[in-house]
Formats: sequence, C-alpha cells, structure tokens
Amino acid sequence: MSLYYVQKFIYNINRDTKLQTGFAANADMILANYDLTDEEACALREADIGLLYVMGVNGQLLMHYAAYRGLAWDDYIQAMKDGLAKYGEVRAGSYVTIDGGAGGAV
Amino acid sequence: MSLYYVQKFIYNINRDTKLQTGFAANADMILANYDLTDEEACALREADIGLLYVMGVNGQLLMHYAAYRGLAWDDYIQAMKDGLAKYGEVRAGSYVTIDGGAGGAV
Amino acid sequence: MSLVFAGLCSHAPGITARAERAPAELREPFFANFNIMRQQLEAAKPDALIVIAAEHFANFFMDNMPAYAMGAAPYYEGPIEDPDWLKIKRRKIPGNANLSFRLIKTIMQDIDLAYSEEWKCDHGIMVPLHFLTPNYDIDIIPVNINCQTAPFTPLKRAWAFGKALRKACDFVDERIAIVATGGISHWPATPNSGKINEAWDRDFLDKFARNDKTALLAYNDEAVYADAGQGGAEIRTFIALAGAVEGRKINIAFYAPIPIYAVGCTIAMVDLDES
Amino acid sequence: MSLVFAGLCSHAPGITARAERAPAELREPFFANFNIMRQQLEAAKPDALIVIAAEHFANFFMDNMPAYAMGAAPYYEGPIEDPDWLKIKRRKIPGNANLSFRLIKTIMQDIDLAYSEEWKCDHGIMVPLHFLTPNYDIDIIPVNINCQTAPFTPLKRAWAFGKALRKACDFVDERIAIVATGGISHWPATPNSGKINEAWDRDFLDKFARNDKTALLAYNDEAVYADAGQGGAEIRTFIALAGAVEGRKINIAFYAPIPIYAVGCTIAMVDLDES
Ligand SMILES: [Fe+3]
Ligand SMILES: [Fe+3]
Repeated sequence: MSLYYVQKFIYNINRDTKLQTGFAANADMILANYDLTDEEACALREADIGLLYVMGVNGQLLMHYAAYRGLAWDDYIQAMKDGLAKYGEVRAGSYVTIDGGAGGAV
Repeated sequence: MSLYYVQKFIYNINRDTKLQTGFAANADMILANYDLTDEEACALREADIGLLYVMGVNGQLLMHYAAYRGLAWDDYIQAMKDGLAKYGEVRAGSYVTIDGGAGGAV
Repeated sequence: MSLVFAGLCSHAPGITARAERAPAELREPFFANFNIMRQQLEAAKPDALIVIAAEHFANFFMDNMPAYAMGAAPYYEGPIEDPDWLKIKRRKIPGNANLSFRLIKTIMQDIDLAYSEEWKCDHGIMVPLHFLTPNYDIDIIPVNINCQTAPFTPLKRAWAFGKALRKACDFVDERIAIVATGGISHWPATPNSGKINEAWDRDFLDKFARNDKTALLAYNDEAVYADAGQGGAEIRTFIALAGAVEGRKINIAFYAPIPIYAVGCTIAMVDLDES
Repeated sequence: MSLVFAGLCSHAPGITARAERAPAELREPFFANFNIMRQQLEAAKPDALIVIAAEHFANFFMDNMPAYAMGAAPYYEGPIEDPDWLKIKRRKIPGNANLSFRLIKTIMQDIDLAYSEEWKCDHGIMVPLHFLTPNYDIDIIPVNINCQTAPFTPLKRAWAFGKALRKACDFVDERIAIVATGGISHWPATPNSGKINEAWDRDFLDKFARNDKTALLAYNDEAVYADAGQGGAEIRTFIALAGAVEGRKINIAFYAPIPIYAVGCTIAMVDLDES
C-alpha cells in the first residue's frame, strides 16, 4: 500500500523536466527513490495507465502523466476503460467511473 | 541575486540523505539544478559558512548545513565571526549579528 | 477602491488542447465571449491580475496541502504540461512579489493562507491567460484553493477568503483585476469525461448570478460529488469570487455544455460600477 | 472533554547536542523537570500526543509556507539533523493518520491549516520527544506554526489556532495530550547565540502564566525581534497553547537562562483538573 508514493512520483515528474530527463535515462534509478511495490514500480515504468487508474491515482495527476508518456487524448480515455476491463473496479480514491462511463465524450 | 535558491538547496540537502549521497559524489551536478551565481555555487560547494552567513542565509538553515558539512559547534560560531571579518556585514535577511556578537556563549 | 475588474471563466485543458473538436456553433460564441472578457479586462487597465485557480497538482501535494496559497514570486512558469499536448507554449509570466506580499500581509490577518515564492502554472491558469492576456504583458498573482483532494477547503472559508482578498485589494494603490476559474459539474480524467449535469449547472449559476451567499454556502461536499462529479469541487473558485464582490450581481455572459471540453463552459463578469 | 495533558517545553538543539557543557547546577534541575513532565504525561495515559512546534525548515520552505500545518501520516521520521551532532538516534515515530484527519476536518472549519501526509522532524520535535517519550511508544501528531520566516503567522491567529485545536480535541473520543515547544528570547544561529534577555523572558512568562490573552496578543513582531531576537518569533507556540487552555493558569515549573543551550530553558504544565 504505497499509493501515496505512486502519486508523489507522478506529481514530481509531471512538473519537473529535469526529472523527466533522468527518468528517460534510467527509470529504475529514479523509481528507487520512492517507497513502491513491484506492481506499482512496473505500472509507472511501463506507463500502464489503466492499472494506475484502477489503483486509485487521482485523475488530475494521471491525466498529465498519460500526456507526458505520450498518450493522445482518446488513447488515454481508452486506456482507463481497458484498465477497468482488465483489472476490475477502481480500488481507492474518488476518481471512480460511474454508470459504466456514461455521458463521456470519447 | 538568487539567495532564494541558495536557501532552497540547503533546505533540500539538509533533509534528504539521498541528495547528500549524490552531492558527495558529484557536487556540481547537484548544484546545477539551482539558479545560482558562481559565488553562491562556490560557497555551497566549499562550505564557506562565513560567506553564506553574510549572504543572508536564514540561520536555521545554515546551522544544520554547517553540522551536515562537519563543523563542530564552536567552529560553526567561529566561521560566522570569520565571515563577518572577511566579507563585512550580513547583506540580507534577519539573522544579523548585533552588538558585535555580545552575549554569545562561545 | 482598487478592484477594477472581476470575472470568471472555465479552464479545462480541452479548450485549447482539443479546441477544433468542438462544434463550431458552440466553440465560436464561447471564444467570442473570451474575447469580450479580454477587452473588458484591458479596458480596466489593471496593474496586476489575480487568478483564483483550482490547480491540478502543479505546486501542491499531500505532503503540504494548503487550504489556499498565493504566489509571491517575481515571475512564474507554465504550463507544466507538455506544451504540444496543451497547445500553449511554455514561458515565463511576469509577477510582482512586492505587491503579493502587501496583499498577503493584509489577508493573513483573517485567513491563514500559505505563500509561495515560486509557482508553476498548469492549464488551470494557462488556459485563462491564453485567452485573456495573450501577450503575457500583465503581472499576474496566482492563487490556489484546494479543490483537488479531500478534505477540501470548506465552502464558507472559500467565501471568507474572497472577502479578505477584496479587502486587501482595496487597501493597495494598484489597480487590481480578479479572474476566478473553475468548472461546475464535470467528471474529468475518468471514462465519464464529457459528462455534464446541465440542470445542476444552470441551478448553480442562477444562485451564483444572484450572488446568493446563503444558497451558495448550503452546498455540501457529498451532494456536490454525487451531482457534479469530481470536478464539482471547483465551485470553490466561484464562491471565492462571489465573496470578493459580495452584494453585487454576476453577469453570466456565456454558458454551454461542450462535452469534448469536458465541462459546461462559462464566462461571467461583474459590473463593478453599477450602484 | 478529551484533553488530558497540556504543557510546554524548550527544544533548542544544544539541550541534547551540548548537554554536558551546561553547569550541572542548571542542567540537573532542568532535566529533572523534564522528567516530572514525562511522568505527568504518562500518568495522563494519552492515546496521542500533539506537538505544537516551531520547526526550522524541516518540512516547509518559501515555495509553500503555511501559517500552520498538521501531520496526517501513519509514521514520521527524525531527526533530519546529523544524529551524531544532535545526539538523538534517527528513527521512525508512530503516528495516527485517521485521528489526524478527524482533528483536521474539525479545525479547518475555523482555521485554514495545511495538512501533511509525510513529515520529517527536526530538533524542534525530537528534543521534546527525547525527554518526554523516550521509548517512542505513543502516537504523535506534529503541528507547525510558521515562526521561521516573515511574514509570520499573526499572534491572534496562533491563539485562534490553539482554540480551534482544543475544540477538535474535545470532539474526538481519544485521550489527547498537547505539548507546545518554543523558545522565548534568543538569538540562535548567529554569533550572538547564547544571548538571552532574562528580564523580557520573565515578563513574558508572567503574562503566559496568568494566561492573559490581551497582554499576550499585544506583542508585535518588530518589538519582539528587537527585544527577543530571531528566536522570539517562537512565542507563537506559547500563545497557541494558551489559546488551547483559555481561561486556565499555566504553571511555570522551571525557567533558567542556559547560554550554552542558547535559550532560557522553560518547562510549564497546566492543571486541567483545577476548577
Ligand atoms: Fe480544473
Ligand atoms: Fe526553535
């Protein structure tokens, strides 16, 4: 249970281009600074946006992380939907999907 | 004029043992992350506590930095006094010396 | 008094990032109203623009989450997002640290705000500036209210902050503009992104337009979350503006749900000269 | 009511770092009173200890300087200083995030405190814990009031914080202890370190002991800086405690200037049972 540090890593990297450079060069070295489970470190390294969404990462952090990792808008929305199908319901936090995603624009 | 970033570096390194390890390995690489003049970077790298004191670094930051850089208590107090003699009055901030240091215990 | 302009606008990143994907018949009047707002702001000749924003983890995390914070830096930077994604170029934005600290010292007598001598702007500030100060030639002072993670700033405290901010503005010599920016109902950054509760929005905007303090402060977090989604927490920025112009009506210049922008797009201005 | 203990102590790092350099006739009664305070704290059987501290840039910098912050983490770490320098071993300290958030939600209705889901303790908290909970077997909740960099938290707001904290304590089922910790007059971290204005201290402690709100809130920052040095800003922690026990007298168990500890060393306790 280290959702706090998953989110802290995303917070830090979203706002720091120098950290982004370091992460591109050696992801594991950067991730080692955070108290993460293997599943969490893997999801961050592989940009498994669906899993991060299901873990409960705040959407405002995840949206920017997905963009930084190169996902176009529609692909980012799809990644969350795929994550729900693959990993089940959102496990924590308030960024749950309601009504199966009804009302969405994509 | 980047006293803000001198202090931010000290704030960060005082509280982060991983950053301390990185600084020991490659001080210039760490200092490059802060917006510093050459004089400031040099004072930090060389632990010129007297100059940092005269620059106006908040005493609560500098006291811990001096300890981290290995100065014993009396040597830290003496370094500030030497800084005043060498560089003149404290240039900024509220950690000025009054009455020539009267009332001090060391 | 030195408050010379007060208004509110949406800031959803889709407004610039996915601008062309909205139907022209919605996008064009929305952008036209941004333009009117910009003209009125310019006509007011402000010395500084205070942006009351709801940021999205640009500067504040749960290691130190303030109920509100105000910038006090000589310059700011933004956007933190990939500029190609947001379609707004990364740049420095001028600030005025001296003015910030004069405002802060007054406000902190009533409101316990945090102060920040550096600040990175996300879309919450960059999208409004893109439309309102496209030449980035006016000093801005960023403000954040915690709308991003619970426990949120209580609504009554957001109102009190607006009131204290107004008092501080009236206390300085500079001509001050305030733009608040937030969404009403929306479910951003979820598969529901694009869902908008138009009936709820229109009811909220009616209370906001009348500047009905009692009605605005009667909302509660659980009901707002249920009816207005994760993004509904951003009504705090509306309420702070209402507090800043207490007693005055607020003109809703534009409102339309635009799903691909993920929010009910809103432009509102206050006539500060009316008696 | 669930406040079971309230007290105040000094926290200067010299108290542990340079312990043996003070004259025995001052050190021994000072440490003996720390021991009495520990016994009274233990006898009160608290479920949690709130430490109202004045930190020294352990967690908060001018990028986001809150007027006050409260920890809400399952555990904390400290000291940040070199353990060999402070002569206190680095360790984890147990916390109670659930209790923290219940207190925070009550306090934030009146006071705009920041909350922190991680926290590193410096000597400001570690020195008191070293004497008061030497086995680190009680959940602590750290609180900081900005005494370290101007603009400081206004004194009247520090009082209001203490009052709001007390209300929040009375609202939970747990048995709560509060220890405030700060210095009175001192010129720390300068060549004047060791200078103490004993007359000013005794006058301040007289007002504090009588819990004279009017007199305590009549101090102003400029005069405190001139008369009581950089460290005088830490009177905010005394004032917050006074607000928390409004209407009750405060017993000064020990006061003596100890220059090598760089502060007038103080131990005070409140009899919460007296009518
Ligand atoms: Fe938003
Ligand atoms: Fe202190």
